[in-house]
Amino acid sequence: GGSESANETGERPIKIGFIPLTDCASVVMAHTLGLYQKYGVNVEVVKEASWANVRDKLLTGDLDAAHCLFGMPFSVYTGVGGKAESELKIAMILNQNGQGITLSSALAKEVGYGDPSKLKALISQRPADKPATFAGTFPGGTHDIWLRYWLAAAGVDQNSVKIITIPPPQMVANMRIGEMDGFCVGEPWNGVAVKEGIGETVLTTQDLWAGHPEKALVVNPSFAEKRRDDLKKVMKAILEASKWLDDFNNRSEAAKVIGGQAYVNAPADVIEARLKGQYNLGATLGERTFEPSKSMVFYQDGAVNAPQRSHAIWFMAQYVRFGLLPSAPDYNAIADKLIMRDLYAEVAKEMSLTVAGDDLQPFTVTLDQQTFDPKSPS
Amino acid sequence: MAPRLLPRTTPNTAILPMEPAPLLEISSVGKNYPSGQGQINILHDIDLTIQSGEFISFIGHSGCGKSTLLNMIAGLTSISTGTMLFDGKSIAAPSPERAMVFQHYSLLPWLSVYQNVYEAVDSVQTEMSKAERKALTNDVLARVGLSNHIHKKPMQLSGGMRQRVAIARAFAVHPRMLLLDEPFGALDALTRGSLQEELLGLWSGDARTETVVMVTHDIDEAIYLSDRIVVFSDGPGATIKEVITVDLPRPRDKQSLMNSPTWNNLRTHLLLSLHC
Amino acid sequence: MAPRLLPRTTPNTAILPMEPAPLLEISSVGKNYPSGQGQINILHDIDLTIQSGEFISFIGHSGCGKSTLLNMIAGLTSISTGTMLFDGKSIAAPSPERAMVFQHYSLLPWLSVYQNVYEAVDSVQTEMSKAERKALTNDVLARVGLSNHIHKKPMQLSGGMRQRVAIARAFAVHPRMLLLDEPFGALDALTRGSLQEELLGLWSGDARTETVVMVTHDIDEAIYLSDRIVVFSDGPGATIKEVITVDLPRPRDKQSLMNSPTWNNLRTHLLLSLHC
Amino acid sequence: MAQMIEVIPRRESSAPTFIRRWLKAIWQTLSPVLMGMLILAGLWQVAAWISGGTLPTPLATASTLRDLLSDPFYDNGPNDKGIGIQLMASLGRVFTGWGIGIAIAIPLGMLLGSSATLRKMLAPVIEILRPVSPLAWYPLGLAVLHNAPKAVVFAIVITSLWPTLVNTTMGVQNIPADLKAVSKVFRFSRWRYITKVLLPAAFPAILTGMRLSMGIAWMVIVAGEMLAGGTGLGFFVWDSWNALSLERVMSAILVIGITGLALDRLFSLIGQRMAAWQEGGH
Amino acid sequence: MAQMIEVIPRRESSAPTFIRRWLKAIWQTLSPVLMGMLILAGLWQVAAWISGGTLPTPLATASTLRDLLSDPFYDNGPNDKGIGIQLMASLGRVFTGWGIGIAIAIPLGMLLGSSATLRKMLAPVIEILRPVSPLAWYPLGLAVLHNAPKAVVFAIVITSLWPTLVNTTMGVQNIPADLKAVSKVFRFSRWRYITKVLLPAAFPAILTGMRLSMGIAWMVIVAGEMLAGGTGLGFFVWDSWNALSLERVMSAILVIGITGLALDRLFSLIGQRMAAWQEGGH
Ligand SMILES: Nc1ncnc2c1ncn2[C@@H]1O[C@H](COP(=O)(O)OP(=O)(O)OP(=O)(O)O)[C@@H](O)[C@H]1O
Ligand SMILES: Nc1ncnc2c1ncn2[C@@H]1O[C@H](COP(=O)(O)OP(=O)(O)OP(=O)(O)O)[C@@H](O)[C@H]1O
Ligand SMILES: O=[N+]([O-])[O-]
Ligand SMILES: [Mg+2]
Ligand SMILES: [Mg+2]
Repeated sequence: GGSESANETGERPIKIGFIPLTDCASVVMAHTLGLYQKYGVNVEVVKEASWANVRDKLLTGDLDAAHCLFGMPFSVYTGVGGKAESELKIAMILNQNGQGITLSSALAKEVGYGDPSKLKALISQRPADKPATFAGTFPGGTHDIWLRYWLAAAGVDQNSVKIITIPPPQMVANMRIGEMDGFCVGEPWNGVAVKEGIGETVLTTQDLWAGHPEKALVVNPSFAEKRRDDLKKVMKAILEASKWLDDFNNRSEAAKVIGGQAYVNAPADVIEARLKGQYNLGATLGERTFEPSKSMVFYQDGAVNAPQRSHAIWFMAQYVRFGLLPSAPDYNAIADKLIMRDLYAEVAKEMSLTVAGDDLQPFTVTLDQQTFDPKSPS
Repeated sequence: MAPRLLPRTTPNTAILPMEPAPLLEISSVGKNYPSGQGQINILHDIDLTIQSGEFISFIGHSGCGKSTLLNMIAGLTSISTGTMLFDGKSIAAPSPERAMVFQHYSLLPWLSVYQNVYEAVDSVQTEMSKAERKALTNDVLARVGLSNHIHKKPMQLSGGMRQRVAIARAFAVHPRMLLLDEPFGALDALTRGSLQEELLGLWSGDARTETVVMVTHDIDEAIYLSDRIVVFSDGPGATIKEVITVDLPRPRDKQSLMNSPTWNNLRTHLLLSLHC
Repeated sequence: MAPRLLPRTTPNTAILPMEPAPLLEISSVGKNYPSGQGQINILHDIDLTIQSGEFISFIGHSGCGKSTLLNMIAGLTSISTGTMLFDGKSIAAPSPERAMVFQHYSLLPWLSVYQNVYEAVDSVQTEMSKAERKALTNDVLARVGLSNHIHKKPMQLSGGMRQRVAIARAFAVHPRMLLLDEPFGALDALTRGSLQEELLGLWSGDARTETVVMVTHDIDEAIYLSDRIVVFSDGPGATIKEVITVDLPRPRDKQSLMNSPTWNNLRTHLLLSLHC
Repeated sequence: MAQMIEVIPRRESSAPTFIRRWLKAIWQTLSPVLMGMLILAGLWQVAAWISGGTLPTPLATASTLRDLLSDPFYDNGPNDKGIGIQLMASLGRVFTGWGIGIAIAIPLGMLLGSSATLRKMLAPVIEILRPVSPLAWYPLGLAVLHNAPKAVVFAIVITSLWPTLVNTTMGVQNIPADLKAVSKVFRFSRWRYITKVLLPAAFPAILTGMRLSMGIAWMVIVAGEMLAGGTGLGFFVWDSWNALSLERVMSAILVIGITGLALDRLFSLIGQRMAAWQEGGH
Repeated sequence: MAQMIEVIPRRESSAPTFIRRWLKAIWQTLSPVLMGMLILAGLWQVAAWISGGTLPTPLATASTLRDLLSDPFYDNGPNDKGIGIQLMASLGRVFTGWGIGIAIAIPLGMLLGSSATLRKMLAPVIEILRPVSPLAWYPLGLAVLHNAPKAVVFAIVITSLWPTLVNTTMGVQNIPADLKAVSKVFRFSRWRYITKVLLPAAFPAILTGMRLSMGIAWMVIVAGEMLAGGTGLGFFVWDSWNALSLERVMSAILVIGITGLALDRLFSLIGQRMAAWQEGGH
């Protein structure tokens, strides 16, 4: 009935893109639970082929909004993953946690879970013409940074390994053929790799940085400006879906829906297990269970969803640290420009949610226990 | 076989030396083709005057430049040196006044026999009404005996029938001079004979197309049809070796001519001329 | 021009009716080609006996099946009905015993003149030493006057020279019967004449290749060369209309023959026979 | 010259014999094709064995394909549509891209075919652009057109137009000199020359070019849709591969292949019709 | 029959005039090409304007390309290699895939060309497989070969072999009937027939097929390397697209195009040499 509603409102349906990943759940469930309709917007959720394509479609307006890597708007704006100064704006955060680093079975067995310290020795023996290869999902995106952060923590020189970009759903196929030593990607693709027996998860991102921002609702700026009210309705619908998803009793149903042909198109049991915090890390690494607040979270009474400038600054600081940017950008200006804090505040107020103050306080990253001070990022 | 429209009363005889305005006047004409850093000379010092009403044949060994000279007369090939005047005017471009019949018929295979002729008529006979053009097309096709085949495509015809279409097309534009490049070369000896007759019939039956220039390889054909035979020296770098006048009265009868001493003398002369 | 190896002492004369073993015996042969749901008959009721030493021509209108019959003799085309015996044995496949010369020369363009002949010699003359094969190749090429051109590619030769190579190749495999399908059809009249002479020279100069069967369109050529002329009725569904014996003594002189009454009678007879 | 062809009917004509013959004729036509298919299936089965179960067997694929084809036009929202709908989407793009491509290629080819100077000018440009992959054109198309579906069509246009361009050029260039001479001698107008000589003479070459272009367009669509996402067989392949569902990939390959074959046959047929028409057959 | 060709030397031959003529000749050859390039650059500049700065201008691309080519073989670790190294990697794959493809296609084409039954059997199979995109073959290659570079080569093999196969078949099928008759009459052995008749006769068609196959292989490499990741120009394009560095995409397109052009010219040259040789020119 998309076109009918379009006629009623006189506007074309709002197109929200997603990539087949477990954390598209809030965007998708808002649709299947009828929440967009409930808030009076006509939304079409459409599957996309790669993050590069999501970026381009958001920039051209083919997509109004998308389930998108939190890092992408900053990566694009600073020219790491796009044409510098192209604006993509963040309306809200969609989820925290729920990504992972999976290594090939041979390597994972040696490295073990959590502590990457053995990695350096293992990959330093590689011949120069066949360096260790790891895949992220988009330059300067979240996985690219999780991966680099993890390598740095292991003492591995970024330039001694090969870091390539592969669309998330392609990770498993590329790992199977032994061309790749590991990848960092969102669920369920880590879980699928384990299930297929071709890799083991050596780190979940909640153990890298508990409560890290992951996907955001990223919007085309002119859409955000011209149809601000509709965007707010979309955000409200997603917030309601997020609340529904945070109830573990609903996650089986969510796994079944998003596991279907139309969305993630992956085995529902794999999606469900990791969505509920029950991780089969692999044949040698065994099982690990995360408490609800340390698994993939979508809401937490709105604590998840408010975009934080401090997180934006952290990402851009990592670009500088890892040499993706030659010099420090104007952290605060960019964070202010790309994060629509006022919009989220309005929505939160109308939904009676409290917005945690974005006060640029220092915070600590779990993996290496380093503290980051957003006020002095360098 | 084909109806004679305007029977020619006086048979064409040999050259009339002092005739005032020749139809075609070729003076010191030469042709070079670029080749590497220089040029290859194909023809040089060609001098030939053709009077209105003559039937001229070009004969010579392969590659000597017969087609080249014919194409220059047609305006399809430029001349390198000398002058070539048709009806007193320099030849600059092809014209229906000098209609051409090619060895391989050059019919448009996707058009019917009728259309092949009609397109030429429609293009050239601009002063006629549509009905006149149609009538003319049907008329020339009737004159070559193809009335029953006008809706066929060229591929459905024998070689001889195709060449009849090409000849009909050429006559249909009422050229003042008809140029034929080995028109019967691809036909078998039997078909060849009957087409020679038909060509003579058309030529003598049409006052508008008085003059014919034909390239041939066949000595008998040249003698039977021509008023004068232009013999080329061997190419490349050829020129006119001699021009032979065929002093046989018209209409000519092949069967009886073959036993005439003139015929045999001409034949022997040509054979010798071409053999060394 | 070419050296005669084994001069033929007795001129070939007409049929010897009671000769014991004919070289080729064609009895009630017919040929059909499949077409739609049925078959089209091309040739039927062909009866012809060829003696060793004869020079036979096939003449008839285009499409009557001359090439078809020649190809059946060569073993390149199967016969539909009847029997065809060569030297008493049924013809099943092509053989160098019945070497063929095609209208379009059929030389391998990527091989030199020498190689074109040598490949055939090398393939057929298995009992010879390598040196003998080379000598044979050079010898036949010398006999057609091509000694100075043996390293050229066919494309560099004139049509007449190409056909000389094809004839040399055929003679080089020492066939008992030489088959020629309009061998001079693509050549101009002048080249044609000299090749006819050369063919006669080779034929009468080589005792091994005694018998020749040739397809032609040219009445004069047929009379000049043949002992007997096989005239075909019009196709499709053709058969042999008549077999004409050419009762002219050999060696024949073209120039003088043309004035002989026998020649003229034969010519007129053939013209009439072919015209209706 | 009347052609009297004596047709000899086959001897028997009783009904059962006729039917038997007819069946035999069908069998003789089909059996090589069936044999070919069997060989293919055999090779495929061997490959499936070699792959140790990763590659689906022909039977497994057949069953998937049957499922897909049993309800080809279902529509469960934008991300879950029947294979028939995907096929339609792809066909739509292919025809649009191909159509625009030939609309550019034929007139341009006619110009190139008529002018040696133009040919000299553009030959290197054409030769450089021709081998470029659709995957490289897509981002550029997106940059200029600001629209993903248009960018896919753009990639199809620019990768598929070359064979038509080259063939049209060649066809026009190779118009027999004597047909050109005829149009000059009989003073054909430009229009008469184009419609009565140039186009019919170059038509077979142009048609072949169009056919080759269609083949390329059809080959490019998968790449294009894979990059652009959304709908179509290309995205279906991509999505099935993401889900590691190789039966679906194989099924899609078969659908793509058979559709490609059908399109190709269509062109052959048109070509034959035209040839027959030129020779006066129909 | 001796061919005495009278060559008329051009009149003047003083040195400066000669040089002037020579320069003029070069200019006459090059200027159309330059004109063509200028037209292309002009169109490109217009497209860049239309795109509003998204598409890089020719000048910006030229500068990027100059940088890339100034040090084509640098190697700053696994993530940063010169474009020359990428080009070598792609060329290696293209030649491997193409080589395997023609090694299959030529003998198979010879068989198909010689047997109408085989042709009937395999024609539908070939027609179905031909239009399938390299991107659809890649996952299947992976499933069977369990190795990404091999899968890329497999995709190249199976998408690029068709033109050679089709052309070889056609070339062998179209060997003039009288050349076949000659080999029968003179009892050529199978080997003599293949080496002296079949192969030389079919050679021009085979060469054209090989050339077309090379074009396709070169078109496929980008898609293959993009999926396989790692090295090569395809990966370079994908990586540059991810970073939305369109100057680099354009530069890669030019490098791909020019290399493709060079390969194509190589084949033309071979073809011309062979033709000249057949006609006894060299
Ligand atoms: N466009 C051209 N460029 C260079 N040389 C040419 C060209 N056209 C013809 N020639 C050469 O000019 C010479 C004469 O050719 P032409 O066709 O006029 O001979 P011809 O007497 O008609 O021969 P034929 O009897 O074989 O038709 C030949 O050597 C031919 O190779
Ligand atoms: N393979 C074939 N299939 C069907 N019909 C054929 C085949 N080969 C020849 N024909 C037909 O057989 C008839 C005789 O052909 P053939 O070539 O023997 O004639 P011909 O007397 O040699 O003619 P020409 O003088 O033109 O060479 C023709 O009508 C021809 O169309
Ligand atoms: O992009 N991923 O979330 O893998
Ligand atoms: Mg000529
Ligand atoms: Mg014949």
